[in-house]
Amino acid sequence: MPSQTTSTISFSSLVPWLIAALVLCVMPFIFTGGGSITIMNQIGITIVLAMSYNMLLGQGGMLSFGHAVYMGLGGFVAVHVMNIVENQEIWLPLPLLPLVGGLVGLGFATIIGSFSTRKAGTVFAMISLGIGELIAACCIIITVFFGGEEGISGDRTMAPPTFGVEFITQKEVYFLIAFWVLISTFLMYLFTQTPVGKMANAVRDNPERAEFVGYSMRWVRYVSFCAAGFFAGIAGALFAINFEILTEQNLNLGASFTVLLATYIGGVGFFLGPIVGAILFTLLQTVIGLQTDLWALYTGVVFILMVMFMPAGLTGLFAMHIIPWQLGRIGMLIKPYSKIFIPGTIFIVGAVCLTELINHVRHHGDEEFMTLFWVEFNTRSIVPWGVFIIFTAVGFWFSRALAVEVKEAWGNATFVEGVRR
Amino acid sequence: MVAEALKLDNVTKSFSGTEIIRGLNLGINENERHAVIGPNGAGKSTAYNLITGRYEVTSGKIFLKGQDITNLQPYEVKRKGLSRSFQITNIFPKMSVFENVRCSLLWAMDYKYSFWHLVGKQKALNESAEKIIEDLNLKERRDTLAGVLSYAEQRALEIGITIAGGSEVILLDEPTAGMSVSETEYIVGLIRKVTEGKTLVVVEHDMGVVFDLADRISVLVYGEIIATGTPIEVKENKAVQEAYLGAALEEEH
Amino acid sequence: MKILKKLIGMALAAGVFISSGAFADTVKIAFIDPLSGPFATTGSNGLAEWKFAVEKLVNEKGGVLGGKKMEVVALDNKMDGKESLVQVQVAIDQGIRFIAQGNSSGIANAITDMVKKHNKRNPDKRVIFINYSAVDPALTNDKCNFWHFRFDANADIKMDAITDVIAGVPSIKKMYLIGQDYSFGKAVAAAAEKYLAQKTSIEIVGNELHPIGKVKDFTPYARKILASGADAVITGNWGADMVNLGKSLSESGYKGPVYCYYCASNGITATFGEAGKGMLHLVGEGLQNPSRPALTAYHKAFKAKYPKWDLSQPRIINAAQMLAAAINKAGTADDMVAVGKALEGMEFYSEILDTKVLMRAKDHQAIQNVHVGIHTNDDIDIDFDNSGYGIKVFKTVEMASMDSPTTCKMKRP
Amino acid sequence: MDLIIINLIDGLIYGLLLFMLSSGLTLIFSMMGVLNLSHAAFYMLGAYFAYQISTITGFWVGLIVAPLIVTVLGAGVERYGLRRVHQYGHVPELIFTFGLFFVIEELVQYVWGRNMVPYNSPESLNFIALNLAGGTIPAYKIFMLLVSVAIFVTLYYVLARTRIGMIIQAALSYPKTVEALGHNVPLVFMGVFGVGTGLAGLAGVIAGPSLTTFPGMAFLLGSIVFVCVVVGGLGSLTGAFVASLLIGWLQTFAASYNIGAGDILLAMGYEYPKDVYYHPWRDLWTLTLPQIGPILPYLLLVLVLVFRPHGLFGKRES
Repeated sequence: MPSQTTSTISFSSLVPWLIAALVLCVMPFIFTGGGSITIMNQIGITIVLAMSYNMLLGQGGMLSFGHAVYMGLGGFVAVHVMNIVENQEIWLPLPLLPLVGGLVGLGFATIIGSFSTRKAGTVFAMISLGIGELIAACCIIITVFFGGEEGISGDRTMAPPTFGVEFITQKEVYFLIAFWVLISTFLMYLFTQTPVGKMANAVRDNPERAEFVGYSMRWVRYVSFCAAGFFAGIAGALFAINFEILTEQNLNLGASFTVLLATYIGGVGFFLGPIVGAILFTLLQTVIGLQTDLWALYTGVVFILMVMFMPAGLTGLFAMHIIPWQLGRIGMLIKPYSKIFIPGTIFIVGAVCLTELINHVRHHGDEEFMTLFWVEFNTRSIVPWGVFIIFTAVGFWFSRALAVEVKEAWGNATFVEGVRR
Repeated sequence: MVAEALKLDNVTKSFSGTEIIRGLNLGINENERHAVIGPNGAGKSTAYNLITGRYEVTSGKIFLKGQDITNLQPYEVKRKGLSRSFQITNIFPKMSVFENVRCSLLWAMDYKYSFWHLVGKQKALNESAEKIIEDLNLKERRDTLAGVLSYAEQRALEIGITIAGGSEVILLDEPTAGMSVSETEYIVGLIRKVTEGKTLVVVEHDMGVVFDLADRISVLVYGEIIATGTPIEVKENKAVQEAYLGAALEEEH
Repeated sequence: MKILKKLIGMALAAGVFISSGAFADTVKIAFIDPLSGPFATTGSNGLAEWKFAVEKLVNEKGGVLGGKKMEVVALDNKMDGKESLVQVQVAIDQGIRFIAQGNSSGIANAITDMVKKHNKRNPDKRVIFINYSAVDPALTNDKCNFWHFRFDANADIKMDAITDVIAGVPSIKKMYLIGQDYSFGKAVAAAAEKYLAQKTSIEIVGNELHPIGKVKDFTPYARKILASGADAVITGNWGADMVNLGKSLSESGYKGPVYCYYCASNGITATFGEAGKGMLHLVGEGLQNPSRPALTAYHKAFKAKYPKWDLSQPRIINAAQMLAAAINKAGTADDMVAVGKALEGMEFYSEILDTKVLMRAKDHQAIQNVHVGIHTNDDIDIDFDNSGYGIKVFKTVEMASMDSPTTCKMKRP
Repeated sequence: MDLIIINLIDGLIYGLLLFMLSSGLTLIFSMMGVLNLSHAAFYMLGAYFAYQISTITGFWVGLIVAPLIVTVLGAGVERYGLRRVHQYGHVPELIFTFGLFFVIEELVQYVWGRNMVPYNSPESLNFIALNLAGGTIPAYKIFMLLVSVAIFVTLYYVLARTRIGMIIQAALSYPKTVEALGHNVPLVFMGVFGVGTGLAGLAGVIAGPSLTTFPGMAFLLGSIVFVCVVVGGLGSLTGAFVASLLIGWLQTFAASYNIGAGDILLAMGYEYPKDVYYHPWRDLWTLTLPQIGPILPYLLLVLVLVFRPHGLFGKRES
C-alpha cells in the first residue's frame, strides 16, 4: 500500500486560495456598474468549464470537439431537478445542485469515455465530434427530456431557502457561483497533484513511455476524462442556476468550439491559463461584442496568431518571463518592450480601424458617419482612410524594425551557458 | 529447475512476410548481467520490443520468472517486473527531472490510478525520487525540464526512469550510444551502481563496455542467437568471429 | 492579478459607458437580436427598421411624454439563447425597460420566461417584452404572460390566411407539408393540418420535419414531394433551408405553388430571382405591392437612409408607434404595469400599412390584416434585395383570426 | 422502382461531390498526417471566388480560375502557417486548422456579407437533361457528375501512372528516403496541400449554384467530409471514395423514405398511445427516418471508430 500522508495540507499552501476567496468576495462590491455582475457570473461558469476542458487538452493532451456535451447534460438534469424540487417531490437546497450536475457529467463521461479514450489524437477528436453532433441532434429530437429547440426552463427561487437566502438577486447567485468556482478550481488543482493527475501529464508528453513505467495510457486518459466530465457537469448546473434555462445551444458543436477557443487563448499548458482565457474570452464576447460585429473575426485572428506564435497562450507569455526574472535580467527587456509598445499599438489600432472602416462601408454603407474609439468621422471623406492606412503602415514598419531589437534583448536576457531553449 | 529470470522460447517475428527474428532462444539467469551483442540489423531492438510487448510475436513464448508474458501489453509486462530503456531517448520532455523520476516510481509504489493521494505529501515516494536523482548525479538539474537537458543527462535520466520502476529485470538498449569516453564512464558507473542485485540485460555496441559490465554474453546474428557464454568464451567463438568479420567486410564494400 | 482586475474594470466600465450612450433622458428600447454571425443580416435589417421607425414616426413627431426622445439601443445576442439572456440582463442593469426581440421563437421563449421571473422578483424594475417577429403560437397561448406583446401575426393566423387562399384554388387536391424540426416548424404543420381539414377536403400526402440547418441537399425531399403527386407545398422553412428546398423543387420539375412564411428578403429574393417566379407564395402582414402613397413615401425615405436594407418587417412600424402611444396614454415610461395596461386592448390605425391593428387583451396578440402574395418582377413598386423582384399581394384577409381562441390564462399584476 | 433509380442518381451526384472534398482531405492526411479541419472552408472559398468572378466574366472562367486561386491560397497556408505549427506536434496542427476554419468563415462574411449570394448555374446548362419517374434531372447536375468523374479519373491516373504520382506515393510512406533521393519534400507537401485544397475549391465552384452559396455552407458540409475520410479509413483514397458514395446514398435514401418508428412499433404489436403529445415516449412514436437522416453519418462515424478505429479501408496503425 502507498505510504501514509505525512501531514495535512499546510496553511502556507492555502494562502493563495484564501486570497482568491477574498478577491471573489469583494469583486461584486468593486464592480457595481450595470451588467458587471451578470458578466462576472458568466465568467465564473466559463472558468469552471474551461478548466475542466484543460484537464483534457492541456493536462491530458486530448483534443475534444464535444466537451460542451457534458456541461449541457449536467445542466439539463439540473433544470429537471430544479423543477422536481419546485414540485416538492424531493428536498434539495440550491447550493447543492451543482453536485447533481457534476454527477450527471461524470456519469455520461464514464459511459462515453469507456470507448472514446482508447485512442488520443485525431481518433479521439473525431469521436468527440461525432458524439457532439449526435447528442446535439438528440436534443432536438427527444423533446420530452430536452424540450426541443426551446429547451427546458426552471425557477431557482423555488428551492428551499438556504440560511434564509432564496437566490432572487444576481448578487446572491454570484456568491453561489463564486463558491463553486473556488471549490472546483481547488479540487481540479488537487487533481493535478495526484498520481493519476501526474500520469496524465506523462501520457500527454509521451504515452508510450508511460506504458513502460506501468500505466495503461487508456486508463489514465479515462480517469482524466471522467474527472473533466464531472467538473463540466458542475459548470452546467451553475449555468442552469444562473440562466434558469438550458437549450440545445448549450451542448452543440458551437458551444464546444467556444470552450476550445477560450481555453487555448488563455494557455493550455498552465493551470491558470483557462482562467485567464475564460475571463478574456467572455469580455471579448460581451464587451467587444457590444462595440463591433467583427468580434468573432478578431477572436479568430488572435487565436490563429496564438497557435502560430504563442502556442503556450497568454499565460505562457507571462510564464516565459519567469526565466529572465529569476536571472535578474527582466530590466533588460523593459526598454525594448516600451519602445515597441508605441508603434505596435499604432499598428493594431490602425489595422482595426481600417478593418472596421471597410466593414462599415461594405455592409453598413448607408450611414455616412461612424464612431471608432470615441471619435466620430465621415466615412465618405478621404481623411480617415489616409490616417488609418498611414497608421497601419507606419506602425507595422516600425514594429518590424524594433522586433529585431526585442528578439536580441530576449536572447540576452535568457541566455544561460549550456542550456538549450 | 530454477526458473530463469527471463526466457525466450523459440520466438519468431515476421514483418509482412519477412522473418526478422528466427527462432530466438535465450535464457537469462537471475542476478546476472547479460549483454546481447550483434551487428546492426541483427534484431536486438526487435527482440526487446517483443519482450516488452511493443510488438506481438509471430510464434514462440516468453517467460518472466516462469510466468508467461507473451504478447502482454507493455504496462502489464512492466507490472510483472520488467523495465526497459530505449535506444532513442524516451523521456517526458515537458516535465521536470524530478517529476520524470517520480512518475516512474508511482506504479511500483502501488499508487495505481489514485486520485485521492497528493503526491507532494507522500514522504516515502518523494524520498525515493530524491535518492534516485542523487544516484543519477542530476541533483542540480532536479527542477529543469527534461527536454532541455544535455544528451548525456537525458541518457542518465532514461536509465533513472527505467530503474525507478523497481523491476527486478532490467533491459537497457545501447545506454552509451553516441557518448564521449568520459560520459560513457559515467553511465557505466551509474549502471553498475543502480542495478546492484538485479537482473540486467544490456544491448551494447561498445565492446569495452560489454566486457567490462557483462557476466555473460549472447551474440545475435540475423535473428538467431549463435553463441552464449562468458566474455572469454564468446571472444574465442569461431562463429562469432566470422559473423563479425563478415559483417565488417560487407560494410566495407 | 491586480493588473488583470484593473483591465476588467476598465473594460466593463468602457462597455457600459459606451453603450449607455450620450442621451441621458430618453426612453430606451433594447433591441436584442443577432448583429454578428450568420444570422446578422436579419438582425441588422430589423435594427435599421426599428431605428428608422422610431426616428421618423415617434421622435420627428414630438417624441413621447411631451418631448422625450425614444432611442433604440442595439445589443447583439449572436442568435444564442444564453447570450440573449445576458444581454437582457445587461439592458435591465442599465435601466432599460423595453426589450425588443424577434428572431427565433426559441430565444423569444427564453426571454419571455426570464422577463416573467424578473418582473416577479424585481417589482421596481419591471420590463416589457416587445416581440416583433417570433411567431410560435405558444407564446400567446400556453406560455403567455402580461409582459409579452406580439406584433406579428402568429403562425396560426398566417396559416388561417394561407388556407383561405388555398380553399379558393380548386386544382389543389393534394398537399405536402414540410418544415424544420423544431417548435415553429411543428406549429406550422399542426396549424396546416387543422385548417385544411376545417376548410377544405384536400388530402395531406406528406407531413414531415427535417433537421433544422443540417440538410445539405434537398433533392431527395423534392423527389419525394413529386412522387407523392402533391399539387402544392406548405413550408415554414427559412434561410438556406428555404432556398435549397425551393431550388431543389424547381430543378426536379415541380410546377405547383409553395406557400411559405419566410421566402423573401435577406438574399432569398435575389437568389431565387426568375426561378421563384410564380412558385413562391408568401404570407405576411403589411406586404408592399401594390403600394400606397403613404407607404411609398415612407419606403423612399427608408431606402434613402438605408439603401441596402428592405422594409421586410413592416410590423415594426406598428410596434414603434403603438408603444409610443401606450407610453403617452399611461403617462409614464417607468411603470410597466401602466404601460402594459395601456397597450393591451389598444386599437391603432396605421396609415402607412393601411391596416387596423388590435392588440388583443386576452393574449397580447396583435390582430391585423394579413396578406398572401407571390414572388414576381411584374408590377413591383417595392422590391426586395434591390433585385427587381418583390411580393405582389393577391389576397388580403382583413383582421385575420380576430376571434380565434386562445389557451392563454393571463395573470395580471 | 423509378424513384429508386432517381435516388441512386441523386445520391451518386452528391456522393461524388463529397468525394471531391474527401479526396483532397485524404491526400493531405496521408501526406502530412494532418486532418485539415479547415478543408470545407476552402470549399466555401471556391464557391465565393467563383461567384465573384462569375459576376464579371460569367460562369466558365470562374470554373477554371477560382480553384486555381484556392490552390495558391492553400499552398500559402501550408508554407506560412502549417509548416510553422508542425514543429509543435499533431494536436496544435489540428487546432491550427480548426482556427483557420473559423477565420475563413469570418473573412467570407466580412468580404461578401452574411446573406446568401446569387451564384447560379450558367444559362447554357439551364435545361432539363433527363426525365425520369415524373421527376427531372437538370443538365447542371449531369455536368456536376461529369466533372466529379473526370476528377476521379485524373486523380487516379496521376497517382498511379505518372512520375509525380510515384514521388507522392513514395513520399507518403518514406518521406525521409524520398528527401534523401533529392526530391524537395517540403515542396511536395506544399503542392499536395495546395492541390488538396484546390480540389475542395473546385467542389465549391460546382456545388455553389446547386447547394446555395452562403456563409454557413462550410459548416454544413464540413463535418460530413471528416466522416467520409474517417469512415473510409484515414489516408485511404479508395476508402474515401467508397465512404463518400456510401454516405451520399445513405443520406439520399434516408431522406427519401418516410419510415416512422411508430409504424415499426405498431408492427411489433405495441398500441398507438391515445394522446401521443403527452405520452412519455412521444418522440419515439413520431420519429421518422428523414428526421434522423442527417445524423446517421455521425452514428456511423462513432461506430466505425469504436469498432474499427482504422476505418473500413485504412491501414492498421503499427
